[in-house]
Amino acid sequence: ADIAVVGGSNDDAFWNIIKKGIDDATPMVEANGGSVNYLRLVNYDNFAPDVVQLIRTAISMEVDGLVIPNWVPEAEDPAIKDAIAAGIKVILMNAGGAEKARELGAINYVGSDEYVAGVAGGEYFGDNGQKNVLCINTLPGTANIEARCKGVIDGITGKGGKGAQLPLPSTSFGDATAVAEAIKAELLKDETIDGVITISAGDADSAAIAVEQAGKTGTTLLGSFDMNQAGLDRIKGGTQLFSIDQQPYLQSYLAVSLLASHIDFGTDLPIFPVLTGPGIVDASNIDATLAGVAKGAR
Amino acid sequence: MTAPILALKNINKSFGPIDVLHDINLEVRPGEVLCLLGDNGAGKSTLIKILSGVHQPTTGTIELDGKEVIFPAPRVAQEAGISTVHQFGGTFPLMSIGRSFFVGVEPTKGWGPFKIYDRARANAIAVKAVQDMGITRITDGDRLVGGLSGGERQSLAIARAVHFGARVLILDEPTAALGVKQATHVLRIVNEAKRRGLAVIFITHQVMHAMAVGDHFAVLIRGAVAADFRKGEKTREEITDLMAGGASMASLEGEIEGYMATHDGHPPQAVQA
Amino acid sequence: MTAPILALKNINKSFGPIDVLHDINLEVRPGEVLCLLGDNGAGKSTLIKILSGVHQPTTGTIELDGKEVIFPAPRVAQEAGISTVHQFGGTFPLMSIGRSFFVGVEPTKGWGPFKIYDRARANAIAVKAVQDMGITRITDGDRLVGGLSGGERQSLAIARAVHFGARVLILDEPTAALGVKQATHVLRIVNEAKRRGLAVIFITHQVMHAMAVGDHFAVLIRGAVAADFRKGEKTREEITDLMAGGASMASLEGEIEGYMATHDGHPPQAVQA
Amino acid sequence: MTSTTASRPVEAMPAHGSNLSLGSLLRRPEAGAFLGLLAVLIFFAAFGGLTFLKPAGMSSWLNVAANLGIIAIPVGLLMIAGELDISVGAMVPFGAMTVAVISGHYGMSIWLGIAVTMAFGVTVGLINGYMVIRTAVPSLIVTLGSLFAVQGIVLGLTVLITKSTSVALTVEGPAKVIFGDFLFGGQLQVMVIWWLVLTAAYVFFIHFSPKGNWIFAMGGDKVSARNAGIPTDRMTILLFVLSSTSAAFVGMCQAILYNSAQVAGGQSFIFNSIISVVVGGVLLTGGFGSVVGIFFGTITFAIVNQGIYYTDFDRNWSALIIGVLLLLAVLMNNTFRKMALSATTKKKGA
Amino acid sequence: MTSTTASRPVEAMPAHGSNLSLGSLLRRPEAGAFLGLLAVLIFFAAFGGLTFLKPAGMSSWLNVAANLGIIAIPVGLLMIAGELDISVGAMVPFGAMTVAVISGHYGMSIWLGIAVTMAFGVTVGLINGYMVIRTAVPSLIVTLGSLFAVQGIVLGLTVLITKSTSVALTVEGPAKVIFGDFLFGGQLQVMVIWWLVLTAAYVFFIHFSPKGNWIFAMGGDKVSARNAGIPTDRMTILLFVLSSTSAAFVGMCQAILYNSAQVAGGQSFIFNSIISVVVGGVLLTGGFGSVVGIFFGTITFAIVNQGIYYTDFDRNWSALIIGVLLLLAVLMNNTFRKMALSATTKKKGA
Ligand SMILES: Nc1ncnc2c1ncn2[C@@H]1O[C@H](COP(=O)(O)OP(=O)(O)OP(=O)(O)O)[C@@H](O)[C@H]1O
Ligand SMILES: Nc1ncnc2c1ncn2[C@@H]1O[C@H](COP(=O)(O)OP(=O)(O)OP(=O)(O)O)[C@@H](O)[C@H]1O
Ligand SMILES: [Mg+2]
Ligand SMILES: [Mg+2]
Repeated sequence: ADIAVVGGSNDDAFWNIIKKGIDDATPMVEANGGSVNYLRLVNYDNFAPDVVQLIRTAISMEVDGLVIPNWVPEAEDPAIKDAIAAGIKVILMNAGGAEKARELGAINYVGSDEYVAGVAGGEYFGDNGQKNVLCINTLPGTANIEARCKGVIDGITGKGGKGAQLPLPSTSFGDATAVAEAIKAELLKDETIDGVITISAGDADSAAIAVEQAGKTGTTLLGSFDMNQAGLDRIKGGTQLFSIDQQPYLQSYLAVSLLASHIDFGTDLPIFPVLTGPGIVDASNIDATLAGVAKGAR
Repeated sequence: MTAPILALKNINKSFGPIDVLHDINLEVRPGEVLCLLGDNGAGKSTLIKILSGVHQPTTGTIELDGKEVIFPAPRVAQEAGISTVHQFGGTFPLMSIGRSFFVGVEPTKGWGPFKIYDRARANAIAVKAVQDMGITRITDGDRLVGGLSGGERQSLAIARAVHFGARVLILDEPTAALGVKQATHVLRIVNEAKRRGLAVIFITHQVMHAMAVGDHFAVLIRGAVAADFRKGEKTREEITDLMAGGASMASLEGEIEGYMATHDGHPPQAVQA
Repeated sequence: MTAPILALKNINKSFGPIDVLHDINLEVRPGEVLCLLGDNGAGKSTLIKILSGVHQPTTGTIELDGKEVIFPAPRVAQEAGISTVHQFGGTFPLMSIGRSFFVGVEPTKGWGPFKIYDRARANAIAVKAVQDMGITRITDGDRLVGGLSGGERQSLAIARAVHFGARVLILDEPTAALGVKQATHVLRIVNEAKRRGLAVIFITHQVMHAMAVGDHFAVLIRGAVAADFRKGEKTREEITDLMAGGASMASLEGEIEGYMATHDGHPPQAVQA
Repeated sequence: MTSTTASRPVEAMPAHGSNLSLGSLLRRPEAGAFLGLLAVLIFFAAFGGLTFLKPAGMSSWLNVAANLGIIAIPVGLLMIAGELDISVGAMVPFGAMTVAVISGHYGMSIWLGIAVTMAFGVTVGLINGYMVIRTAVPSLIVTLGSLFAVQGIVLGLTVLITKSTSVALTVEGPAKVIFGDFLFGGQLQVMVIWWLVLTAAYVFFIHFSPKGNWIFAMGGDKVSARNAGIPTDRMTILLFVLSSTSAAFVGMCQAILYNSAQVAGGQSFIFNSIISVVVGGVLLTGGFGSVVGIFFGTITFAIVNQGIYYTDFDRNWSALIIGVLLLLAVLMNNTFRKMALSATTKKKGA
Repeated sequence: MTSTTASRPVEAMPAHGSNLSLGSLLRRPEAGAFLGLLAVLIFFAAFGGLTFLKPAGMSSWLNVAANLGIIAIPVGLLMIAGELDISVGAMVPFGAMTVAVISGHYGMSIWLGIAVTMAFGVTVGLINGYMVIRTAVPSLIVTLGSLFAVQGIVLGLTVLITKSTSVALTVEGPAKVIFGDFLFGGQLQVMVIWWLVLTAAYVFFIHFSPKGNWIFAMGGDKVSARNAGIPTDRMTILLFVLSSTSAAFVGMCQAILYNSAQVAGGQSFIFNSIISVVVGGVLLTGGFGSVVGIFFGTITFAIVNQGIYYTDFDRNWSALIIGVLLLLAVLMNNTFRKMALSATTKKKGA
């Protein structure tokens, strides 16, 4: 089966783990005479149009199957319906959910959900006793990223605390120092902030320094979406509370292999949806996670 | 004597704190060449920029056919029939000869909203005008101006002004970069324009050129009219003195040769103006 | 006659498919002014650009003091004592007079790696050099070049070349934008340089200027040396003819005045070269 | 950047005229762009196979080109006139959000949404234009300022009004058909038609109508252009209005087509449009270029951007491939033009 | 953009010299930048209160200024020389990733990592410089190409080598103290020292050493500069090497400080450095500016960027505030300089 996967930006850590899952599933597809094509956004600047454009590109390639995150349903639904109408089997991955998959006629949903993951993070903070959580958003306006912070805020609010988002202007994106200093400033300004969560693993590296510099080590706790080596080292060392893990490797690996096997062999999984998260990586499960990170799968 | 086309009355011009022109009164008449003379920085270019709508006077008025006018933009002066070749620029290196010639007043063909630029006609007229200036090498109106020599470009700019100069033609040092032949052609053009009844304002640093075409001379010294006289009223030596800033100079352009010969190659001592 | 400082042997220069210079042979000697004459586009500037290391000849050789040399960059020619004022540019509008004067050869004070630009000395020398050219208005070496008039800028460029011209001074149309007084000063400077034993190459379109300072004349027509003669060997009329491209012309700069007088303002008919 | 570069390419520069000889064709500004286009077409056909050139595949890059091209042409005209407009990057999400908030969030008539969006586009253009002509600040900086300002307004207002950064919009009927639909239910966006029509209109405006000449004159030498009687201030404002309105228009059509609008930086349109324009043979220093060249440049960029998906290259290297291909396209563009010139013109020096 | 703009500001332009009168002080290129800096300082002190000016608050913008400033000065020198370097945006992550891969992933000596990072910085600079001087392609386009190419290389190689896009790095000992630590365990990054030292070195190089003059000459008129005997090609390459090496250096120091490197990011350095340079009084058209001005411009930008966190403004409006403040800073810079000139200079026309 010829399968196309649509995914996030090239240099986004999360989506590189997705890519690892795809790459690992590819030999199985190819062994059965198929191919896998990973179509990635170049950036998140023109989000909905670019995603839909990629779906249309996939349709134009006359693939047999399509794995697609349903980030912006209003925009993507018509294109996904067109794909299904063109005889392409679709699995929703990472964003969308079971309901949406049924509605569109996709064969399954594999993933967690940005919003649900955010809620899990917010609740984790709440359970840990945090009362005021700041979600650092270095890509304000981007749909999937906004969902993360929204989830965090709803999660902590649900536990009786409060949360807010800190949107950073584009002039700060990618400058570790500008991000760190912005967080530090917020911490200095609002003494009650006792939890900080960043939308990416890289920003957490800046946040860690910011917390330290604000003199809040131990009082303001740090969480992050996604993981990198440095973040896991911090969890192990006790300077970071947790990372939210959707297990992206499983999302793409399972989505691609399920879809290929459905198309090639007619298999169907009775489980609907297939949930890969949200999982929380904290001090309790850090060692197993570290092993996966070294192989690029976590 | 005919009535003046253009008259300047008590024109002053300052750029911020810098006063460049003081109480200028001048008139230009049809069929007459006014030579504007003066040292570097005397204010000649500034004066003609006021006449061509590039600058507005700080105080004072301009009269056209005896009626006060204001030239808020070059276009207005142009529409009043005043056509100017400025000292620098005026052509566009990456444009074709035809387009550069007609810039701002493009000829069109067709009708209504679908009037289109008439390339063939523009090229033909431009090439003819430039050839009339003696630049017979130019035959293709599609050639880029940037490919022409400095002299050829200057000739193109002058040809343009002559072509559009309905009533007044202003030339700011048109012969500065030109070779002997081209300069002679420009002087002819000036005479031809005068013969057709245009008023011409001609700026030059070369006495010979001034005397060859001028009917009327105005000398600017430090932004004020220091002398205003007609052809024949002053000798070449007097004019040269005035052009050099008004000081009487021991050594002048025309004399240096003889001087050098008698002084065995030693230059005369500098006299500070 | 002294031995030539610089000699060009069979120089040819093409820009891609365009042949600009053909088999040029020329010599310049110390204490002598070589006037390079010719129509617009004849190749004068290209020739001196070869001498100053801006362009390299396509074929042919340059000899300095009888030894073959190659000038791969302007710096090399400069270090050989050849100093040039090019036809356009040469000054930097947003630089101070002192810095512009010494560009590329900045004077320093201090020692070792902490040699610093000696602003005071640079300004003093630059102001003195420009004042020696007759521009006494300039007293502050920190003023920006862009604030000077065209003539003042030209004088600055010439003063620079004279100051650094150790052996050969090349001036490409130095008097084109200058007023009568400034032009006279430049001619004096040329004579002064000659007297100091420099070789001078002087390009102009004004016969008067050429005859005032030239010892030796070379006329380029369409990229080839059409005439090469010494002072006194040709009349002014002959020289003017040559400068105009070699065709004998019925109307020349010097004649037009008288002509106009006798023909009642009608210009003579154009004679195509 | 320097004033000297303007004079350098004269040698290699053709006239705008159109004789029919091969030489003069090659000397036109769009010739290099066309060759660059051919080269990337061949490259991707070789590495990506034929899907890429089938109707469905073609629509994939034509749609991208259409969205970009509508912005790139006015940006290119500004560049020809010697100015830059960076703010288009923010105008795309601004346009999308305006129509989505008015006709989606508030549920008002889509025509009102369209009218207000266009009006905002014109307004920002007027502000940019006025600031450029009234101050001595270069347009790069002015529009960089308005880029940030508009980004801030979009984010701030959208969150203030809708409490969200993503607004849904459902459009039916003629507005959908005209602005945001697929042609005949197929693969091509209606935007492609807009793009072609606008390109034709620009070609007419720039290369045939008498006013087009003015833009080249302004880029060649603004002072001389004004002295020649061209209303340079009015033209400058007009061009800024064109570019920001076009960007708002593209954003609006995207919102109608995709039923939603997001707040986003939109910076990718900035570089993408500049690249398309320069690959299309417009001189960064102004005064030279052609609409058809920009048209080819846009297609070249779209093919490079989309073509990657049709090849087997590892996606991680796509930025490298895009960078190298763009450099090659510009270089080819330059060198080929020079080669063509020396092969076809043989003129005497003096 | 046009060649004509170069001549426009002459009126308002001061000399480089330094008399001690108020008038001549105001005419220096950095005067406007200094006033812009004062204005934003007052603005944020008024709206943000004193935290902003306490040591912890000051370090917040000084650190940002230091990171940006090390890149902004060589970018500004390029602009003075009439060129642009966009590729710094990719060099920051490139530098960070190089040291992280060598000394983090492979665990080799940090000094080797530092040496290789610097060597890569020099290499990219050489390539940029050579491409600019050998081809007629404007440097904006050349470096846009290398921006993409380097981005692609960083991503591709990092994933190939480490299977990840984020690499951890732990540095101890002198290298940490020298390149990536806080001073005396306090709030200020050691980068601030680097920044001050480098700024001093640049001030010496540009305004005191004889070679600084050459850069101004190149930006004023490249052909005349070459004719005056300046090795313009060598200087151009040197400047490109400086800018890309500086960017790689900043990335490296960030990786050492934050113990980690990401392949993403860095693009903001492009616009941020251009803004700092122009706010600092450098002419976009080349030939005019000063290192001290760029220094002030960088601080101004850093304050504008960070100041909002000390105010009560809704964070969603930060981009708007940045945009408006920057425009105002540039405008003030221009108008004030003009005002100062007409108040202090009274010279006669002829
Ligand atoms: N826009 C301006 N702002 C300030 N000063 C100016 C401006 N234009 C000209 N000046 C000054 O006005 C004076 C007169 O300049 P102008 O160009 O009119 O002289 P000119 O007589 O044409 O000299 P030249 O023979 O060298 O062309 C000069 O001192 C010049 O510096
Ligand atoms: N870099 C170049 N590339 C191509 N052609 C050139 C170049 N430089 C000069 N030419 C051509 O060479 C010829 C001679 O030019 P040059 O500038 O030497 O003439 P000139 O004698 O100095 O004329 P003028 O009196 O107008 O200054 C002209 O036809 C010109 O177009
Ligand atoms: Mg003048
Ligand atoms: Mg010449």
